[in-house]
Amino acid sequence: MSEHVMPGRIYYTIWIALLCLTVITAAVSFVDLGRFNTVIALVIATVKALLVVLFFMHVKYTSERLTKIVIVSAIFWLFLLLALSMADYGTRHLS
Amino acid sequence: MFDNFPLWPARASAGAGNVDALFIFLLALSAFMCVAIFAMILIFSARYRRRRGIEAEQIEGSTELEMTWSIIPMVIFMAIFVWGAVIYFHERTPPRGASEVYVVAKQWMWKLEHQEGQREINELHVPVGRDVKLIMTSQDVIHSFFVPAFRIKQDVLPGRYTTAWFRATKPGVYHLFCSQYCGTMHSGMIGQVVVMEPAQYEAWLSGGGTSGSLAASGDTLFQQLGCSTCHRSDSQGRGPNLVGIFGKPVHLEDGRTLTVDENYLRTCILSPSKNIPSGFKPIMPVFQGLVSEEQINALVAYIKSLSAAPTGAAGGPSLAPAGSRSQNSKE
Amino acid sequence: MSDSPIAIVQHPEHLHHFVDAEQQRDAAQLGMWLFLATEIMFFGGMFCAYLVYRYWYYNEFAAGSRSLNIYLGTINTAVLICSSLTVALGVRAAQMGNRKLLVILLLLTIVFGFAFLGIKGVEWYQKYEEHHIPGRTFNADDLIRDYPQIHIDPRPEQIYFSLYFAMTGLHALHMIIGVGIFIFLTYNAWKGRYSPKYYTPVEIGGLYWHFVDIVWIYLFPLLYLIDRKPLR
Amino acid sequence: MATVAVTAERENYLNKEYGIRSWLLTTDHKRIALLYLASITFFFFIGGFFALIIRLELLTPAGDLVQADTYNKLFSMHGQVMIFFFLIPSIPAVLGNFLVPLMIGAKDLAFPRINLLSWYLYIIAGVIYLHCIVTGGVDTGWTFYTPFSTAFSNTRVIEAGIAIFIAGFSSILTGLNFVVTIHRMRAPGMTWSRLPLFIWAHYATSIIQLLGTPVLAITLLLVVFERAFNLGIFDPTRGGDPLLFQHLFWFYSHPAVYIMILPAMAVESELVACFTRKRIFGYNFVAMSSIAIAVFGFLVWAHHMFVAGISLYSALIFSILSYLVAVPSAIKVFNWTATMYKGSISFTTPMLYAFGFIGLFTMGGLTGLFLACLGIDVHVHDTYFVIAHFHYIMVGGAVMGYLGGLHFWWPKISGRMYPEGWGRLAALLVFAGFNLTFFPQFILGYMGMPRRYWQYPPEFQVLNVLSTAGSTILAVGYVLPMVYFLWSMRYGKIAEDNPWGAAGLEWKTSSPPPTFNFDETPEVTWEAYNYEQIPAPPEVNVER
Repeated sequence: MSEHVMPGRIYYTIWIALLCLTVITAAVSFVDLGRFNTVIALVIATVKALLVVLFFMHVKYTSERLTKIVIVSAIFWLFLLLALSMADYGTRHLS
Repeated sequence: MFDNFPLWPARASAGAGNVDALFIFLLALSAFMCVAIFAMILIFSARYRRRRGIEAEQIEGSTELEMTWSIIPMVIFMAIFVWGAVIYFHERTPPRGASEVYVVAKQWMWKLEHQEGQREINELHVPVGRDVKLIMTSQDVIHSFFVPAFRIKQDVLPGRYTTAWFRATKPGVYHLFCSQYCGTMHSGMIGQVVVMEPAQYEAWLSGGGTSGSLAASGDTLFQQLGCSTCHRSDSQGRGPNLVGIFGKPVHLEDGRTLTVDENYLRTCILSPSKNIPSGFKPIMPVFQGLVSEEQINALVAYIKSLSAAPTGAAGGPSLAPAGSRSQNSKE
Repeated sequence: MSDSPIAIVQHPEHLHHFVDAEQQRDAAQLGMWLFLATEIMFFGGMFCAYLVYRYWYYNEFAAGSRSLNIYLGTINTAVLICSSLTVALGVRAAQMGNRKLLVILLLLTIVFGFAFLGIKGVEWYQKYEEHHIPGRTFNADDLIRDYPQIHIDPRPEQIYFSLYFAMTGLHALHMIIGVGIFIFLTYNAWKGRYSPKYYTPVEIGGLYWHFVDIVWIYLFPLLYLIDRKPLR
Repeated sequence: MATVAVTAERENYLNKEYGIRSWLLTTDHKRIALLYLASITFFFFIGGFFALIIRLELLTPAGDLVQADTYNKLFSMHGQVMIFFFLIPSIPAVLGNFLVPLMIGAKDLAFPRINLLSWYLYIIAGVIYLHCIVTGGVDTGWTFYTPFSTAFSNTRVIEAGIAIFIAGFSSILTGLNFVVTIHRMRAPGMTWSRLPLFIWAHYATSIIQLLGTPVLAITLLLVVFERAFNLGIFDPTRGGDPLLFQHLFWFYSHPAVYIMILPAMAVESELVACFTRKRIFGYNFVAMSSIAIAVFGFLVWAHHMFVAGISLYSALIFSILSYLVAVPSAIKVFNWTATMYKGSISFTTPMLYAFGFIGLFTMGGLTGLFLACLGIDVHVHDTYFVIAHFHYIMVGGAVMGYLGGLHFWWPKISGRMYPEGWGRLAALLVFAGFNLTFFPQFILGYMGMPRRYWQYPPEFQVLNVLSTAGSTILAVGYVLPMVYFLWSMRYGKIAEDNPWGAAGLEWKTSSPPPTFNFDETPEVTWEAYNYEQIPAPPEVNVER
């Protein structure tokens, strides 16, 4: 339940933050940081996703644990798919 | 039992016995479990069938029992896993010095080429007691090379090599099945493996007229395609010197290190940009579509022959010095 | 995707099989979150393919990524973020019972949605003109010419563009469905069917929209920003 | 006709409304369950018909009954129909739909309209698939392996793929409805530890449906895109990896086996408890093993790919993980057996199916150990050994559970008893026919007969003849229940509210239940399977 009405200010703050992060991630990609280009791009994307989930989707203010469990398990399952597939692709050249 | 009603497949390779032993162990284990469970059910059914005036006794459960029948099976499973893994590891690791047969599968036919140059269709002749490594690829869909008598099976994929190996132990004629569904005549893609005594095999080898060994035709192709203009056997070429590279690690431009195997060579011919050895420019043309699967096999066989030990003996990585190409092109 | 939008329009209180309105609202929310979980796995299949091929064909992915229009991509990201803001503010307006504001915000969201799809269409058209659509007409010669430093094999280059079209295409399909849902919500909001006591459809419709936004938040760096650093 | 009640029948979900509209627009979970029952029975017999032609073709080594292409289509469509249009919806969409709200004391599922939508999606998928069958069919095998399905097959792959894609969404919506219902709609006092094991297993099933099915959906969609729009994601001529398709496909399709077997285990727990008149031995372990199967089931998919060309190391990982999932299955079998100890066992038709289930599932499970074992799998993979193994699980397990459950709850569903004598006969026929059909296939498999073979070497003939003979018995065993169930709807004895003296909320309402299930919302104050508090019916063992 999120009956709680949040002040509009929070939404605008998050919005500004998301726009800034978008510009930053696009700009940083032009700088040669080696492997860290990918890392930074993904970290920024995750921060943005978290902001949306926590504030726009109200997960931060929900008292419902189940919602969080659903989100975490979905991400965990995605991780299983990626990790166990890469267990094959990452070791093929060894055998 | 009867000739037309066999219940156990022929056992004709060195590895088949190991598989059978594990299979029999699992059969015994399963039979024991089935008998135990079925006996319990029958005994309980008879002993505790519904009778007037006798109520069921409510039992909550027992953590000790649950633990027992979780942990004991788990331990047995781990033992089976290790046993199975050892066999699998053995099956997937061809011994050094095995003689090589290149297999090209297509709808619905097996094309096989010995390293000595003999070509066969839907038939594979091998001598007893020799390690044979199969280097397989497909021209179209996925097939699977399955010889029940040898207990080996390996899917044959388009676009890359897969390998399998066996050592036949008993002369005879055995089925070669395609066991991965591949279209209309999947069930017609049956060949045979003919296992012969070494003397007969030598006779068979010398019988068929061939145009020289696979590596030799690879050599010819290597010149025709102009590979030799860049891949020279000194260090002056624009491409890497291919002598002695097979089985060795190669450092790539992007920092990776790979081992040169059949798939690496295949990829380098067809799609050179994927792996660029460090110190070289990505200038090699793409050969995808310009060479047939058989020609790729010949080229790979030729490049491998550049790394063979001078005596042709099995075992030990080759330490052949650069420039020993001519004497090695034929093994 | 929940049936409650329709259901509750007709029964303002709650449906007979629920004990009370709160149980109904909780059920609808949980239902939408579970649906989003399946959506994660739906896109997850493509992310898995992406991961494998990016690992195999980094050069081709890098070149393909460079050929995308980063300005349009960034603008589109911003458009979606703005639409997420209007959705979030819309839910707030519904919570506060401000019907007029709610309708305006929902309409704005729809406008942003169409803007995104329009820009996406322009990008696809550019790809079409460049012969970057996988298939017989595919041609990567321009990439080979433009980026001589990256050694490109034209065949796996098609895999990058196959993934690009599959991922952005299915994302756009989700956007279209989202716009449809929001037109429906706007109509009902205009009719005054939502109140501070009852605005579940706006809320779960919003959850869906935010999710589609998040997918894009990942697609943007994964498709557009693979390799933008200056070529040596 | 003497059995027809003279007094006015009580109003229930069946006689509340009449007419086609009242069925096609219903949102009553019980009526939707019956809609599903009718539709999956239809597909079951289509799939069964394909199976019989397959078996007849295999009577002789030569391919002489049908053409090779026809044969390939037959086994492909047999698999796709049976899996996606019968087994996946079988127990969840029929028995689960009917019973989940009843068992937890709810008036309906959380989203009745979505429930109806899910049936319509199933029907749309079914119609598309039927169209595909009639206009030429599909010959990719049920597995759609690339590049055969994307670039080589000349059959209606796109249509079949879209049909299964839509059927997948039907399955997702059913699972979503169950999870929300179980979380949000339980009657007062119905705590998680008081839930029947049926509910636990359906909860676990729903998790798989929710998290696995979308991966199949996207995979098939990519195959469709590849055929229709020339995308090249799995295309080896463009550098794509055919094994990637297999990874994605089995990520769903291995857990899908648990979508089929977990609900059968759900039924099994109810049957064993009722006909031994006992609380299930080790309730917590049986409940948790369902969840464990659902989770571990996702970690083992590449054991379908040990010879496909995956890396040696990932094969080792997937093999060891495969044994993990065997443990909770073993726990269940042991607990059911232990429940019989000091019980009061009666041998009604549902219990006969329950016995059959334990026996066949045990054999199917044990042969699963062979296949998880790397060294053995190389030899038996893609042979009839695999065919026999998964039929023992899916037919011996899932279908036995389905039929057992259908007999058990038939009085509740229809308000009539089925004829017990015929029921037992059918159960025995199914068991005998099944074993005769599929046991020889284990031997065939180890002998080396590959699956999907239209013609085969003559030394395999004797075993194939045995198998075909068994399949005819099996067919009779399957037709019988359909006949006497239909018969009983009109002529069967009127069922009491609780003919078996069973525990569970569904037996506390009338047979058939009223539209809103309970006259007043029940308040649960007892644990599941409180058989010590319920008197055994005196007549349960007597045939009439």
